[in-house]
Amino acid sequence: MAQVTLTNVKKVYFGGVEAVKGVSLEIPDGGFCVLVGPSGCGKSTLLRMVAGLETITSGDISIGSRVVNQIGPAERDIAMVFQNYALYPHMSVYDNMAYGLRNLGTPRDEIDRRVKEAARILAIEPLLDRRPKQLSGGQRQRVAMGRAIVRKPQVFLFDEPLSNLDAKLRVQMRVEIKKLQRALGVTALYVTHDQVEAMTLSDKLVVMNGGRVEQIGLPAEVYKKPASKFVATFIGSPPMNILDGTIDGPGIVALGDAILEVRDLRQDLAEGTAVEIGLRPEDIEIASEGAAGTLPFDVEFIEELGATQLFHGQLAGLPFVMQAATDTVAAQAGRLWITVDPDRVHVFDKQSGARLGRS
Amino acid sequence: MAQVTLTNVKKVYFGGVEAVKGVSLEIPDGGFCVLVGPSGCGKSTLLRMVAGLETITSGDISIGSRVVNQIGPAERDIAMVFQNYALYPHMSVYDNMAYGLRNLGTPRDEIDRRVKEAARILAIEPLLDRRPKQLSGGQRQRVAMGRAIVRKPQVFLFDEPLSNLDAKLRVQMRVEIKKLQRALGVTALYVTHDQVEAMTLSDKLVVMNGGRVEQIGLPAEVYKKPASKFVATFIGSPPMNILDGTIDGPGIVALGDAILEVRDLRQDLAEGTAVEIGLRPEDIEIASEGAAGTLPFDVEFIEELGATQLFHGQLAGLPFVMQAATDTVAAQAGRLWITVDPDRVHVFDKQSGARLGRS
Amino acid sequence: MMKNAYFSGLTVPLLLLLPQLAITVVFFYWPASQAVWQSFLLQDAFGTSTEFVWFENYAELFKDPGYFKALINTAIFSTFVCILSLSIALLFAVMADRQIRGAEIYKTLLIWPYAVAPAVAGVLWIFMFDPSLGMLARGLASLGVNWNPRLNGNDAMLLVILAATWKQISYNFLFFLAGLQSIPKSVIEAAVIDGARPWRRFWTIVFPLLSPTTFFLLVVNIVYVFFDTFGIIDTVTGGGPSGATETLVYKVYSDGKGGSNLGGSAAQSVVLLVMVIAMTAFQFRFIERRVSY
Amino acid sequence: QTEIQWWHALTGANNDVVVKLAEEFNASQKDYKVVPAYKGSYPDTLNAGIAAFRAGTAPHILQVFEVGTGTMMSAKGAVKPVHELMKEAGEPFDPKAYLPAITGYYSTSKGDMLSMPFNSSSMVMWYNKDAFKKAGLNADAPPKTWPEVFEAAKKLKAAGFDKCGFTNAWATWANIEQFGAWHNIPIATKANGLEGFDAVLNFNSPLFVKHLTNLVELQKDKTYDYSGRTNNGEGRFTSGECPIMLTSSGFFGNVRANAKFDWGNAPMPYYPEAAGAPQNSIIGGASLWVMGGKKAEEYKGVAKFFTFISHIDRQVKLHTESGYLPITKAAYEKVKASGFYKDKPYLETPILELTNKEPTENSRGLRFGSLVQIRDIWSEEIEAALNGQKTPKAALDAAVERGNQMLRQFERTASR
Amino acid sequence: MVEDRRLGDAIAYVILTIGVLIVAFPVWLTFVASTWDAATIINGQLPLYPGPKFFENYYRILFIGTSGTTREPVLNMMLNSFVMAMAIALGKIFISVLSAYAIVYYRFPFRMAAFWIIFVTLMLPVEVRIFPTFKVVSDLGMLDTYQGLAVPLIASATGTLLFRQFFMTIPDELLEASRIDGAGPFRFFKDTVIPLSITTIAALFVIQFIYGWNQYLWPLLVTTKDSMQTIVIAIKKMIVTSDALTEWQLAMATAMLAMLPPVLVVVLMQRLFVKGLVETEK
Ligand SMILES: Nc1ncnc2c1ncn2[C@@H]1O[C@H](COP(=O)(O)OP(=O)(O)OP(=O)(O)O)[C@@H](O)[C@H]1O
Ligand SMILES: Nc1ncnc2c1ncn2[C@@H]1O[C@H](COP(=O)(O)OP(=O)(O)OP(=O)(O)O)[C@@H](O)[C@H]1O
Ligand SMILES: [Mg+2]
Ligand SMILES: [Mg+2]
Repeated sequence: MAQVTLTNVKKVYFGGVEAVKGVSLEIPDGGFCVLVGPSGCGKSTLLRMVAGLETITSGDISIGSRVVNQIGPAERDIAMVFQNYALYPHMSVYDNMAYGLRNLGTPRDEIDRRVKEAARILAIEPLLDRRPKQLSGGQRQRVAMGRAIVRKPQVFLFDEPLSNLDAKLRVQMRVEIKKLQRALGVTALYVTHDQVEAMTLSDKLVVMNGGRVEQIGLPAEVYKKPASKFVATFIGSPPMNILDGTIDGPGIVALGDAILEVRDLRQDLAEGTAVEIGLRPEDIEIASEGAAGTLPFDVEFIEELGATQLFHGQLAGLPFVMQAATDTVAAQAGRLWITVDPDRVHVFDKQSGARLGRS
Repeated sequence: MAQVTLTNVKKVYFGGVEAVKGVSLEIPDGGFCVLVGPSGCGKSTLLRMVAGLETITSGDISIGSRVVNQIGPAERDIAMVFQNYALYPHMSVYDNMAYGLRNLGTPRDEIDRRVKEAARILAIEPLLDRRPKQLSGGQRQRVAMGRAIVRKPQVFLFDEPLSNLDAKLRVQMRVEIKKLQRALGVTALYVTHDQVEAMTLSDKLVVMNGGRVEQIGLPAEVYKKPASKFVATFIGSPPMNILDGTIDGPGIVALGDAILEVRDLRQDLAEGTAVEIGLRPEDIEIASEGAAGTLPFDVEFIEELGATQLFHGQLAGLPFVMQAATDTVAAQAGRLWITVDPDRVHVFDKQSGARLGRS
Repeated sequence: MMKNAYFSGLTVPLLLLLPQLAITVVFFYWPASQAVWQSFLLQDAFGTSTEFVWFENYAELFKDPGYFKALINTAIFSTFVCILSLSIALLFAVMADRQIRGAEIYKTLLIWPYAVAPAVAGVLWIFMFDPSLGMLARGLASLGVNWNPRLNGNDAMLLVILAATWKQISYNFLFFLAGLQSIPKSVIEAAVIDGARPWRRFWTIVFPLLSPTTFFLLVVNIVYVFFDTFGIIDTVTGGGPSGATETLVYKVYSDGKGGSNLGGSAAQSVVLLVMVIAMTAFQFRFIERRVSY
Repeated sequence: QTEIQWWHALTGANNDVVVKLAEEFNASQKDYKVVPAYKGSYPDTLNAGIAAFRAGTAPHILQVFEVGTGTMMSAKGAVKPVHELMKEAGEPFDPKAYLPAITGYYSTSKGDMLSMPFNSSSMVMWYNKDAFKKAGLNADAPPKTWPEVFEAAKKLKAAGFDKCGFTNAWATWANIEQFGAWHNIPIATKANGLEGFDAVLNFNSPLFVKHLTNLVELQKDKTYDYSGRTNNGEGRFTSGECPIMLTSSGFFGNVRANAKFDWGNAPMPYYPEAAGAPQNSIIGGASLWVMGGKKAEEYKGVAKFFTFISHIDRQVKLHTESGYLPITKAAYEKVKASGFYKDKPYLETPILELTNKEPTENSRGLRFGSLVQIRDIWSEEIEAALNGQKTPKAALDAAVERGNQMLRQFERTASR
Repeated sequence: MVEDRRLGDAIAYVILTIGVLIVAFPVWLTFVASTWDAATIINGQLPLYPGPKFFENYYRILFIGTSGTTREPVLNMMLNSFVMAMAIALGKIFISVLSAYAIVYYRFPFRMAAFWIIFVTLMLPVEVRIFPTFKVVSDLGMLDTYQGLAVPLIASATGTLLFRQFFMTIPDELLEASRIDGAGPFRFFKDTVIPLSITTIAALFVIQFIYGWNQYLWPLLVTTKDSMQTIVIAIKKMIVTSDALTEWQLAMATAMLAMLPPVLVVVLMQRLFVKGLVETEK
């Protein structure tokens, strides 16, 4: 077990692509850090540099107290779970797990003990003789985990380990991974572009965009105080509604005719500054018509999700979505008047997208 | 436009696999019927029989007023959208859409008119000259839709049309499909194993399992009154919690020491009958400790989803999940006392899994 | 073209390449350069007298009507063998691709001629169609067909074309079958729903989608008829009658045979080498970015 | 023990003969061992020998068919002339003991024997006596001249042999080489090349043209039917399809084994208007060449072996068993005296042809370099005439012209 | 599909049956010929059914040899053919798997040069450079040896190319997983690349075995001893005749025997062979 530290790490690929543009990050011993971001933002590149599969263009990576920049993957004391699992198709499950240990020259009975133990933990004991082809997606996932566990590494690296599974299995495996990591107390670095995974798994959530870090924080923090419009719309589903507004005074934004109070807003903004206002669908409340600070929302159609309903429509000429528990709001198209808790209004700079909060 | 009627339709495959075991179903003209169920339950088989791609072993399928059992796919006046889109890779988008019309010998300018119109509706006009390879997943999806539209069929058939798209696009296309079907007023039969799609799209939701229909109804109905334990756990995410209980009187079930009131329960059950009790995670409410009808829930860990939180733990020795809006319940492990609205308690037969509701 | 994951180092890869490079250099480049050298020489059969004649052999070659005849023969021969073997194989493959009982057995029965040596295939065919021995030749004669591959160049050409086609069908069949099986079923079904009847479906969907396979096979078949049919021609006609079935490769061999015209033969090899390198470059491009959708 | 490699092209019973000869020789002494190896057809064998020589792995003895003679003798250093070999080895050797009609073909103009005649044959006309009877022809008096042959063939054709009245194997041997000698007209200048490599082909003369014209004419209704460049078509005779066939006298074994009818042979036909026809035929078959660059010890063994095969009793046996001609005068006389030919007159026919008259410039033999390839050219042109692509005259002109080209090229490369 | 399949299926049966007949007829005839005597064949009276001489002919050809041409028993030639074919197949697999590994999994200077040097040999078969190649082989003293028969025929790029194509389809992640598991280039090759290439190896084996077995011109030149002959050239030698009867029945029996092993290899390894070819994309 060890902490992982990245200091101003950069990666320029051979062709000149700058995939990672200077990332500093510290994952405490036993911490679970999730990298999330859109496709191509450099998540895998970063992870692979930690694994030693890509060279580091500049900056330092250390695992424990060792700077590992020049150390080969096998010596870094890490284990990695790949998106497509990368199981050796020609080896049995047992051999898949044992392979790394064999390469280290671990004694036979020690290997056997460790493989069996990992298999027990993962409940894949009956599968040990099978080939990867004979396994379901979830089982393969477990084997890939098993391969990582047996080596007793200091750090687990995951590159979208669940994205090949169907929705149900994904939920289940997500919980398992988290439990396992807790139980083993291993430091974990986990890449995903699924924000639900990111939210649920992480102690430390890193949102990346275009090779840079947009925000690092606890998941709840990131959700509640997204540092930028990018983060705000990336995290949360259905995504945050974004509307055009202007500053109308300290802690006040105007949204067309209506006026909204905002708790977290910089004080030094000139009145009339154009801004973007973010409202999460689930933060919308129904108000009585025409009350102060209410907005008119024209509902076009409703999606039934079981526990909740999604109201799709227009607000101030822009598409707008509201989420409400089933039966709390009459499910019919037409105009609704809504309001939002000032604590839950987010304001972003129109140009840079940065959050205009009190800092 | 036409209604589609299936009367006791069965399918036995060549090797003897009984894929569909007698399904009767009526889709009203302009209705949107979704078939949902686990993999291998016979959804695709049923759809393909409607399309004419599989022969019908027994039973009748009629489209409009015609029994179509012996009619070839081309004459059934249907259009189908495949999971992998099945676009003709060697033809331009335009030709993909025009192909069916050309086969019918439609005049050139009529074809042109209809293709252009469909392209306009789907906003793919700039893509008409491209090959499928040069399109993104979402664009391909639209072209597949376009190919279906130009033929002006009576029935649209969809076989998991969105499952190759990423989560974001899936949501977006789902809304588009629904809008389009409404606008064209075409009858639709839609296969998916994604329950969110199933809930949001359907006027009529058909839950299948092992070649049989488990329940047919409005989506809200299916959600609120699942006809069986299978439906109850299949629809809803996170899935409904299932606990062991016994009948303790009319409208009363015992769950270990605690006692729950149930609104919808058959009256004729002997006291002491073993049953299964279903509680949806989002229906759980926090009660004060030890109050009547409260259950002790040992929370082990919490998943943060942003708007809501999932509390994972044990209840009466079985895994149990509760969902609550963020901040409404203190997010910490430990014992909680919970209760459930008697309207929202589901009771199922221990053997057959059938709902034991008043009928 | 390149893997993203790789090893580095110089000694190890060179050692790995060594056996192949050594064999290639010794048994390919060295003899090939000898052939080039030889093409500038005039030598007697036994190599006891040698004269350096610059490009005379090439000049002779391009003056030789027999060479152009061989060129034309090669063109005719390749065209027919390619078209015939490809189309027949495609027909069989389409039929065997149907889900019919016994398809597997038919497949096996159709692929094994791949294993027959060209020279043996030639013997089989000459045995059938030799005017004096051949059962089928006699059959033709009794039908009043004037069949005489010994004298009639067209008959002889037909005979070698048939033998070469026979030999190649199975190979093409194999790849067409694989090609057909790799066409997504749903695309065919989409066409069915789009109202395309089988014949039209074949020409508008199946055949175009097979074009990568067809193109690949075309290249392979051209190489086959250029070179691998040597044994067939040698056993069936020996290039005759009056050179009617002499192809480029056969001419290289027969001119060099007995040392009678080694220089000319070598010059032909060199010309052929140039043609083949052109084809190789073509093939290379093709393999890198195949005609695919 | 010194091994002596002997590459040959003999098949069937003759192949047995070769093997037996080697065995007998090996058994007769202890110093040398002759190892025969069958290398395929004559051209294949020559080809293999040349390739092997170039690679420095030539056999000691190479059997080369008569058309390869020019090629072989041009290569000084590549071959060891037999007369030299015998002299150096000190073996008794008298060139006069051999039949001149045979050795003439394999000797220099000065009479030095270059290779050892081995299996010799000539061309004769084989005919089907049963067929003759069926067609109302006299089976004991076969046609002598070409016009008579044509007549007979027409009758045979009428009698049911409608696919082939008469034919020949070895297209050029029959229609050019033997034809020239038998009619005493030249194929080329310089005594058909015997007197130098600068010979010029000239067989596009009227009689050749006339003959080819006749064949082309008769080919049209199959009174004549072409049977290929080699002897692949010989089955047409044994099967009864073609009642008359000109081919090698060596065909004998095959006929004896497979013809299910009464048969005989006769000298080749001739055109009576040709002055001096019939002259004499020339030989076919092959001789044994000794390859150059071997050790003296090995040559000694080869010489011993040659002496061994020239022995009179061995020659008698070879002749009577294989049907090939005896190569020494003594052997011929001995067989004749034994009355052997009374029973088997067909074995004497070729000898009678060969010795019919004293050879002239035009009938001593022929010697062209690259004759193997030249023959292919000639065949091509004959084929072109027969299938109507060219007139007979044009075909022969082309054959002469293309042949001369080959000769000139050969002349340039031949070491003199 | 709800389409009338009966007509289509019937046509398919008819066409496939015709196909099988076309493919099989010459071989049937060959087999028939191998069971009669020479005179029946030479006189053109061969019937369509097998004759009485099956055992006699095959016994003779296998254990005694023809009397009039190649006197070696065919069994011995089959052994030669087998050794040659195996040497070519295994040798080719050996050198090409190594070189393809170097080209695909290493980056080093001259990589492209090496690739092209090998690639150019792709389509120039031995027939075209046969005389100089013969010279080289004899200079190396390899006439009449198995090396001489096999090695020059190995010098082409087909195998390298096939393996290269296949290696390109091996996911990069496997190499990465191996590296994390502490496997170097050699281990990765031995533990992962080779086991994964089994079908490709099998396909190449079939192709090369057949190629080797069927060689014709080359063995004709490089073998001078009867004891080194291969079966295919024996057939050619058997059907030429100089003044003697062609023993067609024996030649045809030899042809049958010459077809047997490669056909068996194809039929028995059909699955692997087809899979290997298709997987690696030709
Ligand atoms: N080997 C490489 N050579 C050159 N560019 C590369 C290489 N690998 C990745 N890139 C580029 O680097 C950038 C970041 O890639 P990376 O794989 O890290 O993204 P990612 O965040 O993991 O995306 P995804 O979610 O799609 O996996 C991309 O622009 C990509 O095209
Ligand atoms: N052509 C076929 N021949 C034999 N059995 C088949 C065939 N197609 C499907 N089956 C079987 O029929 C059953 C139903 O298959 P079907 O494809 O209808 O399932 P599905 O509900 O669409 O599943 P999925 O969600 O995985 O697409 C399965 O057991 C399947 O194995
Ligand atoms: Mg990635
Ligand atoms: Mg399905």
